[in-house]
Order: sequence, then C-alpha cells, then structure tokens
Amino acid sequence: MEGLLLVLLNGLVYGLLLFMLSSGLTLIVGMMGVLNFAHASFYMLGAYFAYTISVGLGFWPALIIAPLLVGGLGALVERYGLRAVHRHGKLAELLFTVGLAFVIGEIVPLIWGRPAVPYRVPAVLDFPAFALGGINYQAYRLFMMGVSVAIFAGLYAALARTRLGLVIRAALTHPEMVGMLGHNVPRVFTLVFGAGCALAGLAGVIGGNVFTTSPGMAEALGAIVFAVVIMGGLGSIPGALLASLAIGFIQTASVTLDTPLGVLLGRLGMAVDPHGALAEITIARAAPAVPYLLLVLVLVVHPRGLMGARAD
Amino acid sequence: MTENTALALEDLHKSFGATAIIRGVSLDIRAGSCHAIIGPNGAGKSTLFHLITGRLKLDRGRIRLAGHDITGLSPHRVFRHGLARSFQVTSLFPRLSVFENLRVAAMWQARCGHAYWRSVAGYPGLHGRVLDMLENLHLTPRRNVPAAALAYAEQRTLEIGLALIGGAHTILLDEPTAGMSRAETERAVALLRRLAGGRTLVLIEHDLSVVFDLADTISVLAEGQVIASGSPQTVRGDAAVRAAYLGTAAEDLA
Amino acid sequence: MPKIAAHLRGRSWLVVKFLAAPVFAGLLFAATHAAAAEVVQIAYIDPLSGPFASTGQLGEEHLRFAIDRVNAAEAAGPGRRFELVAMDNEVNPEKSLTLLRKAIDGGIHYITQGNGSSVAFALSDAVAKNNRRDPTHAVVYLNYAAVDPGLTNGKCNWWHFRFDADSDMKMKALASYLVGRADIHKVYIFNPDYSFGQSVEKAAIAMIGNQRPDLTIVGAERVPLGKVTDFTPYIAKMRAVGADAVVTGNWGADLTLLVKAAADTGFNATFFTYYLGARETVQAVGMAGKGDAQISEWHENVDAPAIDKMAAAFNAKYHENFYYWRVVDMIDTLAAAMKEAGSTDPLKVSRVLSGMKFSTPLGAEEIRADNHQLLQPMYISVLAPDMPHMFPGVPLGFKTIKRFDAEATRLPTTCSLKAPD
Amino acid sequence: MADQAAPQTALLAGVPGRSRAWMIWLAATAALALVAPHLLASGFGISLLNRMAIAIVFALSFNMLLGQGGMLDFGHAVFFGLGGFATMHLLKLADAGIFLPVPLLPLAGALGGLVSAVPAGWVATRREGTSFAMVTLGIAELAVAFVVMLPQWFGGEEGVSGDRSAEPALFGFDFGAALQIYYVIAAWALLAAVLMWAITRTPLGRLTNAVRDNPLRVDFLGYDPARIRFLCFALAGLFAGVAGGMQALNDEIVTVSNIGSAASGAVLLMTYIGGVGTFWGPVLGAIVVTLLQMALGTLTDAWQLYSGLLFVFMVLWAPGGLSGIILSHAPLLRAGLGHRLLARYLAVVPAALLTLAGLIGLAEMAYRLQAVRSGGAPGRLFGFAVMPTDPVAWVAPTLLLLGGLLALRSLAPRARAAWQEAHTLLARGTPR
Repeated sequence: MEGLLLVLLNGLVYGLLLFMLSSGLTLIVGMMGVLNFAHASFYMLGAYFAYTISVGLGFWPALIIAPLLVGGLGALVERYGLRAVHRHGKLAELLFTVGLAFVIGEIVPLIWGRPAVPYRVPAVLDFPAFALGGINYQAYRLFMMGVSVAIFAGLYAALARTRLGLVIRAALTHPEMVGMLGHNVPRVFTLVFGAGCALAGLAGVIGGNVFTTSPGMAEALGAIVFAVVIMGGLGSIPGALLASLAIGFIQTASVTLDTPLGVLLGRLGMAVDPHGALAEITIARAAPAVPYLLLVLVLVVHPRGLMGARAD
Repeated sequence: MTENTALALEDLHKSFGATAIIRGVSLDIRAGSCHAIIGPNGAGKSTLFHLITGRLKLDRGRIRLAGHDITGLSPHRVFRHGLARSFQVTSLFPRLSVFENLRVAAMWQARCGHAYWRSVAGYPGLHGRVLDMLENLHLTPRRNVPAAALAYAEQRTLEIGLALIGGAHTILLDEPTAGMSRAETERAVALLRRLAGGRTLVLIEHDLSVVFDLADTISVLAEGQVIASGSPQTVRGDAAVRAAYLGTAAEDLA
Repeated sequence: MPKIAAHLRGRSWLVVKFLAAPVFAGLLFAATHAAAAEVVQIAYIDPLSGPFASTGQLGEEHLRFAIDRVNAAEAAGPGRRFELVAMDNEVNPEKSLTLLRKAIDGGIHYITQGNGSSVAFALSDAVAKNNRRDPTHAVVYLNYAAVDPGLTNGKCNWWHFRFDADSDMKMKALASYLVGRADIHKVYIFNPDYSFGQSVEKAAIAMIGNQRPDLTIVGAERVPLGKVTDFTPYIAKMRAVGADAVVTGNWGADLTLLVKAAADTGFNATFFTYYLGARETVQAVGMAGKGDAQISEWHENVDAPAIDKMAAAFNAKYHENFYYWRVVDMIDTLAAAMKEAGSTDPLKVSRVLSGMKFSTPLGAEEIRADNHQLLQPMYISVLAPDMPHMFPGVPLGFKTIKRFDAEATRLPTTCSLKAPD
Repeated sequence: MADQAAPQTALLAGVPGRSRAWMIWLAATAALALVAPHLLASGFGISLLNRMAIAIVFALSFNMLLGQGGMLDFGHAVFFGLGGFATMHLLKLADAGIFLPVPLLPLAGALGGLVSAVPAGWVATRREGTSFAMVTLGIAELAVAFVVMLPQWFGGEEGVSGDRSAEPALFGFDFGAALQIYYVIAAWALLAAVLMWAITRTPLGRLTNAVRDNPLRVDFLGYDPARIRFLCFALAGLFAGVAGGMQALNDEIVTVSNIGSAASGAVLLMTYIGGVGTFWGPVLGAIVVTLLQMALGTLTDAWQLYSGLLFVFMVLWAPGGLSGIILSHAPLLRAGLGHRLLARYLAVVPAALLTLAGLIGLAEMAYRLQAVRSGGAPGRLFGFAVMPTDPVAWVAPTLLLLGGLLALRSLAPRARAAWQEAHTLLARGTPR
C-alpha cells in the first residue's frame, strides 16, 4: 500500500515537473505551430541567467527577472529570425530553431565556462517538508509542483477565458481574418513566442538548481519535452498535463518492476527465448524508454495525441 | 435504380456535432447524363461530394457506383471504381509541371501501380494521353511551367483536366468555373462538352447559365435535402425551388 | 544572395588550403626530421567540443602540463621533445578513426585517448589493423582513462597500453574494502546501461556477493546514460530494500543527480563511486556528497609532497584542480621508455614499455607484459570535512581510508601478448 | 524554400529530350571517382573521400524522404546504423570462414535498412507533416534505447568490429589497403546514386513528389498517399542501409553512435545545406559538410559555432541551399546576363568579407579568452598577436563587424535587385 502511494506521489512529482519543463513548448507549438527545437536552450539560458542574478541579488529576484530576460530574448528571436523564415514554411522554421539551439549551445560555455556552475536551491526551501516511506520530500519540490500547477492554471485561464487568448487562437487558424479585425497578428506571434521562451526560462530557473546547470543541460533535457507535447496533442495545454502525468506515473511505476521484459512478452503470447537478450531486460531497465514507447503507441492509436485538435 | 444508373445515393445523412448538414438525400444519376446540383450557400452541396468520394464518413445511407457498393470506401478506392472529382478550391501539385500534374492523374489508368523498377516514360499510351489532354486544355505551351506559376484560369482548367484524364466514367465537378471571367467560362463549358464524351458528369455550379447550358437534369439541394429534381424546365417552374432561392437567384431562375 | 557568394569564396579557399595541408604537413615533417632536435608528436584524440568538452579539455591541460615537464627535463633523451596535437573527436568512434588516419598521414606514431570505451575499442582495433597492414606507419596507443576490461582481455593487442586501472581492478579494491566493513550488510548496485556499467555490475556481483554471510546484494539496476531526469523513484527503490551501501559506476551529471536525490530524500547509504573525484562533480554535488567514497590512483590529500608540488603548479597555471596524476605518470613513462630504447621507433619503444617496472612518488609500478595494463597503487577515499586540501566552494576534501599496493590490483587476464616481428 | 525550389522541379520533370545529358554526367563522375584518390595521394585524403561517398548516399536517401516526399525523418540514422550492423555481422561471419565476398556485403546493409524501415515506416507513414516527424523522433529514441540495452546483438558501447581483409583474397584483392576499399565504396556510391536517381523517374518517384505537394489530391487520383509514403520510406531505409554497410566496410566497426540523434542531425544538416529542391543538392551538401567537419575542426576551436551560424544563415537567407543558389544563377549565366550581376555582386564581396572578418574575430577572441582563462596561450589571429583579456583588442573586430553590416545593408539590396532584374529580363526574353 505504502509502495503504491509512493509510486503515485513520485509519479505526480515527476509528472508535474515534466509539465513545467514542456509548458513553454506546448504554448509555442499550439499557438504558432512551430516545433521549437531551441526550447531546451532557452531553458538552459533561464538557469544560467538565474545563477548569475542569484549570485548578486538572490533567488527570488532571479525567479522574476531571468524568465523576463529569456522571454525578451525569445521575442527578439521571433521578430528578427523566425518571422523572416516563416514564409519558407514550417520546415524552415523548425530548422531555424535547430540552428539556433546549436549556436546557443556554443555561446553559453563561452560566457559561463564549460564546467557546471554552482547554482543552488535557496536555503529557505532546502529542508525536508514531509516524509513518506522513509523518503523525504524537499520543500523545494513542493514549490516546484506549486509553480507547475500555477503555470497550468494561468495558461489555461489566459487562453480559454480571456479576449487575448481568443485572439491568439483565432490568429493561428485565420490569420487574415484576425488581421482584418485590426489585430496585429505578427505582434501576437512575437508575444506568444516570447511567452513560451519565458516559460522555458522559468523552468530553467526552477529546474537548474535541482538538476545541474551546465552546458550539457539542454541536451540532457532532450526529446522528452517533445514526447510530452506530441503525446498530449499539439498545443493542447490540458493534453500536455495529461501526457506529463501519464508519463510520470507509468515511468515511475515501471522503475519498481523487476520483471524481465521477456516474461511480459511471453504473457502477451509472444514466444521469447528465455535465455535470449530480451529475457534479460527488466521492465525497470526499460523504464526511461517508456515515454517514447507511449508516444509511438498513442500516435498509432490516436494520431492527434491525447487531446489534440489538429493532426499536423 | 435502373440498369443505366451511374450513381445512386440512398438516404444519405451527415451531421457535424449537433448540426445536421445532409438530411436524407436520395438521387439516381443516369449514366451518360450531365446532372447539375444547385442550391443556396450552405445547402450541403460540397459536403455531399465529400461524402460520395469518401472524403467524409457517412452517418447513414448507401452509395452505389455503377452497381458497386462504394459506401465507406476511402477516396482512392472510390476512384478505382471509376469516379473522379475536381475541387472548388483549386487543388493541384504546385511544384510539379503542368505535364507532370496530368501524368500523375493518368497513372492509375495506365496501370502504373506503385512501380519503382520501371521508368514512367515507358508506359504505353501514357505520354500520348497526357499530350492529348494538354492540347485539349490549350496548355501545351505551358507544359513545363510549375502549376503554382500558372494564371488562375489556367489553374482552373488544369483542375478540370486532372479530373478528366484519369479515365473515370463518372466525374464530379465542384464549381468548375468558379472565379472565371465570362470568356473563360465559355471556354471551360466548351471543353467539358467536348471531353465529356458519354461519361457521366455531376456538377455543382452557382453560375446558372452554365447549368442550363450543360445539364440534362438538375437537382436542387436546400438545407440538406433534395427539394426538387428533374429536367431544367421542370425545376425552373418548381415552387419549392423558388422559395429556397429567394432574392436575386430566383430572378435568374425565372 | 551575394553574401553567399562571398561565403562560397571563403569555403573554396578553405578547401584549397585543406587539400594542400597534407602536402605542407609532409614537407614540415621532412624538414623537422632533417633537423637535429627530434620532435615526437603525440596526437590527442578526445572531445574538445560538445557536451563532453570540459572533460576533454581537462585531459588536454594535463597532457600539456606533463609534456612541458618532460621537455624541460629532456626526459625522453637529449634533444628529444614531445609535442601535443589536439584533435576533436566529439566522442564519436567514426570521427576518431578518421582523425587517426589523419594522424598517421601526418607521420604521428603516438596517440592518446581516454573518454569513451566505444572510441577506445574503435581506436585499439584500428591501430592493430593499421600496424599489421602498414608497419612503417605503426602507432602506439596510450589509453589514460577508458576502463573497459575487454581492452586488456578479450580484445587486447600489443599496441594498446592502459595507464588507468580497469573497472574490474577498481572493483576488486572497492570490494575488498566493502567486504571488510562489518557495518555494511545490504549493497545496491547501480550503473549506467552500457558496456562499462554492465561490466561494473558483473564484477560487483562476482566480487561482493557470497563473500560474507551477512553481506548481500539487494538489487542491481542499470539506467540509460543521461536519460533520467528524476532519480527519486530509484532512491525509493533502494530505500525499500534497505540498502546501506550503493556501488555505482555512474559519472558526470547522472552521478550528481543520483547523489543529490539521495541527500534530498534523506537516504543515508554510502555511495561507493568510480568518478566522484572530478572537481566539477564535487562542486555540483556539494555537501550532499559528504561521506561518499571513490576509488582512484591519487587524490589531493595523498601524502606525496612531490605530487603536491606538481598539483600546486598545475592549479596555478590552469585554474583547475590537478586530477589526472596518471597522465603525468603516462608521459613520464613514455619518455623513460624512449630514453631507454634510444629511439622513437614505435616497435622499439613498445618493447621497452611492455613489462617495464619503475617507481613513482606513490610506490612501485609495473606495465604487465601479458596485457599491457599498468599496475599502480590505488586509494579508496571519502569526502570529509577539515582536510588539508578541500574543493573551492565546498568545504570537503578526500581522505584516504584504504591504500592498495600496485600488486594487490593484479587480476587474471585472458590475454597473453607477444611482440610482433 | 518553395520560391527557389519550384523552377528546378519543373526542369527535372519528364522532358524526354534531356535523357542523354545524364550519361555524360555519369561518365564524368565515374572518371572523377576513378582518378580522385590518385590526385590526393594521401591516406587521409582517401579516407575523406570514403566519408564523402558514404555521406552522399546517406544524404541522398534522406532526401528521398525530405526533398522528394516532403517527409522530415528525425531518425534516419536508425536505418543507416542497423544497415551497418547487418553488414558487420556478415563480415564477422566471413571472418569466421564462411565465404562471403566482401565487396558485396553492403547488400546486407540494404536488407538491414529495409527490414528495419518496414515496421518503422508502417507506424510513421500513416501520418504526414509534423506528426510524421515526431513519430520518427520517438522511434529513433526507442531504437537507440534498445540497441544500447542489447549488447548481445549490438556490442554495447564497444560496438561490433570485424576485419575486411581476413578473408582469402578475391582475385588478388584483400581489401585491406585504403585504395582498394575506396574503389569498393566509390562503386557502391555511384550505383546507389544512379538507382536513387532512376527511382525518381519511375511512377513511384513521381507519385512521391505528388504526395509531397498535395497528398489529398493523390488520394482522389486512385492512390493511397500513405502507401506511397510507406514505399518511399522503405526504399529510403534500404539506401540508408547501403550507406551504413559502406561505412561498416570502411571503418570495420559499427557502434551505437551511428544510430543516434547526432547522426540523424548531421544528415539533415548536409541535405539542407546542399538543398532539398534538387536531386544533386544533397551530394553537394554531403561534400561540403564532410569537409567542414574534418577540416574546420583542425583550424579552429570555434568550428561548431561556425557550423551553427552557417546553418542559421542558410535557413534565413538561402533556404534553397547551395543547389538553390546555383540554380537561381545558372539560367542567368546561360542567357548571358552574368555581366549585369557581376559588378553589383563584386561590390558586396568586400562588405561581406568585412562582416565575416569581424564575426570570426569576435568568435575567435571569445574562444581565446576562454583558453587564456584556463591557462592556455592566446596565439595569433590574422597574423596579429592578440590578448583577449584586453578590452581594446575587442574594438577592432567589433568595428569590422558593424562596418561590414552597415555596408551590407546598403549593398545587399542592390545586388538582390540586380538579380531580380536579370530574372525579369530572362522571363521576358525567353517566353516559355
């Protein structure tokens, strides 16, 4: 019982973390249709900015300033880069962000050096808040979960309930129409991209000290955020939350299972050599591959993702 | 339904959410005829075409093409039973040349299959068939121009050509002359008349002069139902049609 | 558009220069050969860009430092100088092979590498084939950090010399200490899921299991390198089976995240690691690492004044902590072998290196003749407060808890090397 | 992309009169391939040619999907790598004494690529556009995860290695020597390229283009677009497998890194820089990027930054790639309009060089600052001794960059205008 509770709790923690990491990407993909491969780079910039600011001013000012800086940078990138490639199509936009990720990945170590920087969790939140099954949960983890939930609530409310949200969603499907109604569509896109980058930056501020703030952190974040966004259904905020939690729970649960994969496949009716290579892999070992397996499965069964409105 | 029915629609229904778009359409389209479907905007004409060609799934009903049940088949399977269509919004292969557009459209009939071991130039008749169609469409001088670079009327002409070249016995044309000038429209009508040659044409058209020029039979669709069907003269006099066509269109009808 | 024209112009210039480069290199090579001073180029094939660049850069700095020492003392023989040629392989085996080709073309006969067993296997294999097919361009491969046991066992060859203890030797030392600790009863084995982690796991199970009735292995887990974001579920699993020691071959960010997750969740087991000692890792782990152990051939608080002096000089010059004592050891040994052979010929030098016995400030060492593995003293140390040498920003330093003589790390090998004709 | 790619697709499209030209091209390429290693006369040069040949086949197979079929495959290296593993396992069998002629082993790569592309394609090609790309991303991650987890089959970290010269010599060739394996690889590259080119002229090749442009319409012309995508995907996997097999023979080792995202990213870079709009664009890209990877890295530490900037530059200003640039000028030159451009273009060159010098100056200063901080020597830059810790040293490159950019701002539009003018003239002069 306690074991199950622990899995649920850890799954929830991990799921909310994933949502926080991918929320900015969800926004950009959903509202602009741009698969921003530089998302992880903006996440990294958020962490580095926060480190530099926290050295001078402390963590809390960094929590506000760093995402704003990253968001501003994102807006500039949209205005002077992305907008220019927009007319060449989606592929060009995507490739532009790939190149951008490459360049940011090279510039960051030039400024902050190649080794990791000592960016640490603020002392006020660096204490065990509660324990379950002998495992302590840091107050900072709770803070992280809180921020994640706040991001969800904020995004959901902003897009579904406000006039701005309405304009943004309309600008995606009917840009000419919205333009004719007197809204500045390009500026809406700049705003959205900036906001998405700011969210990536915020994730960096909060994640950078729990994990490590190093030039490799963007690459370490990797494809998982894409798995979340795609699985949730391109651009669906509730979908991304659902996908994050699904990945969180399933991956955490798989970690606890030491059953060999061969046995599992055997039960599914597949003949597996009991001494072969597959028989040796336990479900726990395969756990980190779970998000991608889920991704492929979800897309096979339901091409638009869990809650997606659009197929492409 | 009789022996020479090309296309038989039996009680078709389609809703989007709570909105019923097609509400029990039944039609028999005689082989070799030119059957126009007219009706006010939002009557469900394009939706009807999407249902017939398999683009949209039926909620209820049955579709037969020359005796074969094609209900629920995907568009390419419907095509293989001999039904081709053109689109209201031009739908070409923008980066391919005019020649290549037509050749792709003629491939299935030339039994090219999915061959990747044989040059496309080696299929008997394919090349000549495309050249003939180019001539008929008056597009021969433009054969190497990418479709995206054609003028609008040329694109519409090519659009019709794509539907005609594939050898289908029944052809659905969704507003073939949309956006054309008077002269261009006349050329298009002449083209259709020339190339129809015994095939069944089903036509959605707003331009009633085209309708009365080409059609042997007219069906009027309003609010998802066929409210009148028959020869041009019959339809012209129908009271229900007049009611559906309030305003300017009604004067055209008269 | 015109910008690109200029760009293209730049590129074609580059191509010309590039194609001409081998010719120039050849001329240069001929010229240097004619001169009295003999330059021995050592190609360093390791990551100098990308995510692993900081490790590769650290290696390069140590090599430069070691080479400067040898050159200053003319330790390789009168008039003989070493020169480092750094090549960026991005830890990619295929690129490494092309760079090896380039090095061979440039007349280089000595290469060194350390990061990534995949690269090491590729290089070792390619060097052996090259030396068989083209003996006049023979190459000696000095390995300073790739620790897969296969390199000196099943896949050994004459031209590969390893100056780092392999993962089995390190495990032997760790295991003998662990088995001797009466307060440890339940060991969890946690490794990255590739051949290195697999061999660590195998060795750990063989050497720790069944050694003491009250010492059991309660779990063995492998995770893909760099793919796990949150280690808490794994810690929960360790905690659930009551592990009081964790043996791990993880390194870099994974090790940092693992140790931090353990500290955050209040999991108190001791971590026995291969790679805790890097300054970057200690700084990232911070106080969470207190009490955790590593196995290494040297650490800052080993009592060896001669190396302390070296370390101080290194720290002053490179603003980095001296870490790879074995790199200095390796270059010194190469120099000594050349001096003894009276030649820089790879075959002659390798004959001297094979079976060479010598002593360093840490004790007696030997390059085994049967598999070309260096035997050197090893230290198990824990991160402890109040040490003479501590890490900048983290008031912890390594404290020796057990030393092993070189001989004590000897393991049986399936390899028995014979010099080529 | 579309604006530049459009004309050349039309050029490619079946104009029967052009069928002789390709034979001349083929003969010339074969002749060049034959003499190239003797011109270079160095082992490194030959291994570079081998890499290029492998990259060419890999990039062409990638472009079957991206350029011909409009499918962005983020996991194309999976088929490359698995083809390599298949070849290597056969090579090991050959080493163990079973008679298998070494030069034919890339056939095993073809099979490996095909067999792995079939299930992947079955899943992925049911989607198009972004969804397709994302499924391939997921498949690639899965493939890497499982390959790493199965050391029994894929050798884990150390990979699988074999010896191409272990077999008894075939007609006096043992394929150990670099030159011998070069000819094997060059022959395969030529064969694969010709086959891929031939496929573009088949019904499937044409349908692939049609599906790229407008899958919906293809569906209404009797063909299932998903089936066409699938066949194209399988064939692309097959040729990627051939490239993997060529690499296995060249390196005599295949490792997991061949399957990973870095390899998939590299082929995307090559193809895009070469240009996806033409058949031969990727060939150009493969050659240029291979040179960059191997040559630039030895010249400067900042090479990855330069590659990244080049990539961004291409996406922003030359989305048609190198082949796009060439194609947008070739007809002008042929029509004798080159002189109209030359003066305007030449005017831009100094400005571009100035910008480039400033950019390189700044980048090099930054990298050297880092080197100096960690105890290295700053070295020389453009022949000057520089000290990056001195702020004054940064002034010169900054001024160069700013000056260059300002000059470009006024000169580049003029060059562009000249280009457009020439095209207008061309269009008017030769009515099509």
